[in-house]
Amino acid sequence: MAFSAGALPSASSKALAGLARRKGLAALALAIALLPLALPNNYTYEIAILVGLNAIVCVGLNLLVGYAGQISLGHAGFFGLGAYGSAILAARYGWPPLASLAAATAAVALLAWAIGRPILRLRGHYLAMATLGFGIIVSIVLATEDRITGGPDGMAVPPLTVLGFAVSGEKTWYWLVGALLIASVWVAQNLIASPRGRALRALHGSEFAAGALGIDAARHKLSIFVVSAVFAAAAGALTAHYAGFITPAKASFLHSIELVTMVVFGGMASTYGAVLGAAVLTTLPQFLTVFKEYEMVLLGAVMMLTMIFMPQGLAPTLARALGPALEKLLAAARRKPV
Amino acid sequence: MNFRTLLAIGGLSIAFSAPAQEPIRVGSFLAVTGPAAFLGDPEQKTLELYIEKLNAAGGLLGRKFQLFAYDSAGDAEKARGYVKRLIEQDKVDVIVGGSTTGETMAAVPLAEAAGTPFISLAGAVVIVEPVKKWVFKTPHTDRMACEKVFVDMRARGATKAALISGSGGFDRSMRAECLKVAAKNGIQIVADESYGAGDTDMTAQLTKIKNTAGVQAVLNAGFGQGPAIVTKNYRQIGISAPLYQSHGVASKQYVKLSGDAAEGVRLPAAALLVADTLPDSDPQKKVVTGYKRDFEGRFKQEVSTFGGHAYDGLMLAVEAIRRAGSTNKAAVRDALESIRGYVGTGGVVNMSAQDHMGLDLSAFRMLEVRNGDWMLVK
Amino acid sequence: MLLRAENLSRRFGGVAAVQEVCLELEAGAVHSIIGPNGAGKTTLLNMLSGIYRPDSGRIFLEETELSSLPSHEFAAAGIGRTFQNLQIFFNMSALENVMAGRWLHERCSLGAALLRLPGLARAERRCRDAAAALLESVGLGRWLDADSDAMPYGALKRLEIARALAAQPKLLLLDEPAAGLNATETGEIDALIRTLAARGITVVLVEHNMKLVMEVSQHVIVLDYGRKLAEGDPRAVSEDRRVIEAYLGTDAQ
Amino acid sequence: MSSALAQYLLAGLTLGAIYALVALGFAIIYNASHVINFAQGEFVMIGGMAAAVFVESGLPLYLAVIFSIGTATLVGFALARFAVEPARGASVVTLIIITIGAAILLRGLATLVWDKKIHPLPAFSGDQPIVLGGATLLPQVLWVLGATALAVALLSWFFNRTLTGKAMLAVSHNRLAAQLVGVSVRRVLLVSFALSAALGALAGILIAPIAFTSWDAGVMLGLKGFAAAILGGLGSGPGAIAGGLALGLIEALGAGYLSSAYKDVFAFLIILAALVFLPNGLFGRRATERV
Repeated sequence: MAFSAGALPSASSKALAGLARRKGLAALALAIALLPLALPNNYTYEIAILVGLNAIVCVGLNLLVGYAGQISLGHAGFFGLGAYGSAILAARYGWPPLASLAAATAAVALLAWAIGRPILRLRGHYLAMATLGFGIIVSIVLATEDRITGGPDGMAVPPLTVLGFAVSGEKTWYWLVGALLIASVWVAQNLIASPRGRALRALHGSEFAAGALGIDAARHKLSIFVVSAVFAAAAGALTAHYAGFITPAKASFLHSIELVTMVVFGGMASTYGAVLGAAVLTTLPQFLTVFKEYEMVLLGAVMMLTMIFMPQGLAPTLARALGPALEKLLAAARRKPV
Repeated sequence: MNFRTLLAIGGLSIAFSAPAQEPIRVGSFLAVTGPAAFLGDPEQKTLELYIEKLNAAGGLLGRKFQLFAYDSAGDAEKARGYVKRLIEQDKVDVIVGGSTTGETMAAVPLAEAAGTPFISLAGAVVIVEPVKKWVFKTPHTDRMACEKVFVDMRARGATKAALISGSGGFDRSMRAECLKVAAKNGIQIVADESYGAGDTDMTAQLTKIKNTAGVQAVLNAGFGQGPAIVTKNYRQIGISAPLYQSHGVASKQYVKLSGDAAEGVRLPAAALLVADTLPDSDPQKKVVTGYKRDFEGRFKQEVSTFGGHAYDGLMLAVEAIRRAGSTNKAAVRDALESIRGYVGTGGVVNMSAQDHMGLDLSAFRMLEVRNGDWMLVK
Repeated sequence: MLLRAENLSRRFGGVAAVQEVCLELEAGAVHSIIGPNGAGKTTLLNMLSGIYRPDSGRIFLEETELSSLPSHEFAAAGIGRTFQNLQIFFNMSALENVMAGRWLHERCSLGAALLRLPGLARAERRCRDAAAALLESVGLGRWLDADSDAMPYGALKRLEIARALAAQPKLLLLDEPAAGLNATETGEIDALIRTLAARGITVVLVEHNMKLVMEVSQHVIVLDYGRKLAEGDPRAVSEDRRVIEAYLGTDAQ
Repeated sequence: MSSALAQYLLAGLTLGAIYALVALGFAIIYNASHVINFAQGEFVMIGGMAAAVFVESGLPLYLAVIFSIGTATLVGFALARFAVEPARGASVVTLIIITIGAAILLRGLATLVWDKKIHPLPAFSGDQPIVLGGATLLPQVLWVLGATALAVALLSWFFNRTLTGKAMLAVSHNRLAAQLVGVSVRRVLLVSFALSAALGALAGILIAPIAFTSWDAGVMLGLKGFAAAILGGLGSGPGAIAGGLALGLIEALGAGYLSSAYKDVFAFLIILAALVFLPNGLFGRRATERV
């Protein structure tokens, strides 16, 4: 029960959803293409890149939390393992960063599969605890094994190279991350619109009914757990290579909470919601920092008020508010002779 | 006309309208909140206080100072973002900041790439070793703290010591350095325990140390409430070997928290902590009493050596700009590297191309808690 | 013999919900399970669909033993069901609910799903058409694109049947399909069950509405206190003295 | 029993008692609302900080204790009234995010209203260690154990003997049925938050003389309390106590006999293993869902 109890993300504004699948992707691509016009310097690029990397994690996490209805409070563990795995292979063993990234992501997939098998049998808060415990174990190990990981102060990470060329400079990274985000959203939406995606949503809707339709809950949960871990690990490795530096804080419990908050804040079971949540919560502290000692109070208040007044999250609430207007607009456009 | 041209024109018009009054831009990113807030908080206050004082005294080179300070909450990724903001958006002339080693190390590549002089306020030796062209630091290193403690242990006849450390960056880094330099200083580490962030009881770890054969002294690397709990537990279970703390607890607060249990505890720290009891002949006397008076007068809270690090960082930057005669970054950097004999709260600084910290062991004083206050150990 | 169950028993805490029940279900017929509240009807149905594992006893579908398998294996073997407390996927539209029911016949690999390989798009169209046709056939044509959480109760009851049918079961277990429905709606369910039987689907009906039971079933099983009290054709059962006693004053219908 | 083992057990029991109090707070709110209140640790912090600041301002200790429990209770009530209740009917995850937001807000407020310093609280009856079977303990430990036992006894009386307590139990068993017999689910929610806040504050006050307190002292205690509540079985009172004590003992023994750097890893590994074999915790109710 627990986590799937209460209001399920509604299927309303479905006309929009169908439209959103193709047009939404185009709109996202357009937004990514036009955004640089509003980015005056490398600092703003940096924020945009971090938004993109966080959004990739959230798109993957949303598949698990929003669509399949399984909570994870340990995804920062996967993020951190991807980052450290790739960093360690590249920095300490001289692997080319692209190979180390792939190897670390594959290793995390394997690990997610191995731990997912026993813990995904747990439900609701028990699953939350188990994933949280996993995340904490990862972050303690990363902070303690300082000979390999550099300890709590972190370690330097070599830059990403593709076919011998170093990926450097904010602009290059911006386009790389932008392209990867579009690919992530495309892949996630493909999955949701497939029979497997329906099976996942069915599990969220009613595990009993899903079972009665031949849907193997354990297998599907495990596969989506692994997929979302892969998103997190790959984004983690990219973040590490981009920043040139990684600390165990990125694998911490607080970061896990941050990731889930982004997903829920943006709107569960909405891929664009996940992107929106990541964008808002990544940029918000940058604005709030001018409030200095009031920053924490404001961040907490914004989170609370948003969830109290938009319990479905930003994207679904906006879609519901703007949906009818948008449909009217489209209908009007159709009526006009071209 | 696009957005960027607009911005560029905007920027130009500002530049033309007020060339002479252009302020000296000092950037800072500090852990004002988060677990390392006790570092960042006094550091931030110190910077604000002295920027104000400098401006009140007319600024430098006919220009006022402007402080750009961000709260990195001790998070390396946030620190990176803000350093980029300082360099790219605020276009600062010099950066004084980085409360923790993690934040500092995340910022180092950016400062190096941009060619911005960066004076770190964090402890670990990796910041200046190997030497990085644009990076300097003001606090003593954790390695120096280890050496200072080990020298004192030997002087008291101890050769076998136990380590207990927290799990934060400062703690782990100091632990690693101590393990590295122990043998060289004739100390054998016979027990190595740790405790976690937020732990409330260390009697288990200390009991283990107590039952380890041959422990003649114990060193606790850590900051925050952990060392105070260790101190209380230490007395509770009745370990008789002398207890040393690190410079991470170099503030009155540690003594206040630990109460009677702190009696006899020693630690290496800067002269600032014993400002009032320094002999008048001490070269640092004037600086440390002055800073103490300013800070305590303004904020009604006791000075800590951390705020002192920020004071030193800012003053070194000011001195370098004064010597360079401009805010030309390369000139400021060269001036920083050439500073000799600067007397700060942390000690007498002698920078060089090989040493971007400029402090030696003499900058550390060995202090002992006696009657609820820090006293110089002669 | 389509389904054979031997000595099924299941306890909850100290309560024996079902005790030593044996069943033999003929293919192509409508079988009804009746009994007072708490007689163990739903528990029995839950065992026959693999949701509860019996404490003892065995279940065979066409001589394949299913006893210790998870519920999705029961479904894969050909047992479909609806639920007494609606188990609609409220996070999907009516059409998507039925499309989800096609899983056993329209599954795809993870890779194909992620990359939306061309074959998948075609399969999806087929799946959509099949689901739409099914919704039409249960009289839900006008609810095709409706959000399931916006549909009336009676329509949801039929939606569950359509969804179960999408899996093309050999044996369909209906848990109180007429509960909470008015006379007209009950009539529609009556007709629907007859159509299913005519199409050769074996139906097990758990129902309190005796009129419906007597009209559509060929075979009635009576449970009382978790035990099988009687079974036979509707007329024989309705005249059984033990059955009348068990029901006396409990069910006026 | 070796003196070392005795010392470890004592340390474990002390920790465990505090975890148990925090875990009980989680359990009470969970039962009333199915919410995991991630601001539970902040109640602990508010209790400790308020008491420390009251004492610093010259109040006698017993008054400081009463006032700080009162402060926390008010905060808990306000949280329920103004944040959780208006969002009733929202999904559980949404409610969890609200409580996480509340935790951040309360930590922020603590730094504004008080400060970012670490505060001591005087021990209730001195700092002179007591020697007991080769181990030493501080008198405050007896206060921790005694007050925890008393709180547990009072709680059990409250839930089994008073009308409000019985109503709260009824809601946790079957919300609809409780509503039908006239229990105000709204009132139960408010009372549960106030009660949990009071318990959390008590834990914060009891531990402050041993471990000090600061604006962020609640984070780790909240997390460990949550782990203890889950280990014991969510919503079970005896489970919360058993889970708390078990967690404290595992940590202390792990630090003493295995590795102090990895003691939390052992603790969480044991919790993971326990959950794999007991998916509803040590004392959790088997969830039987009707279909």
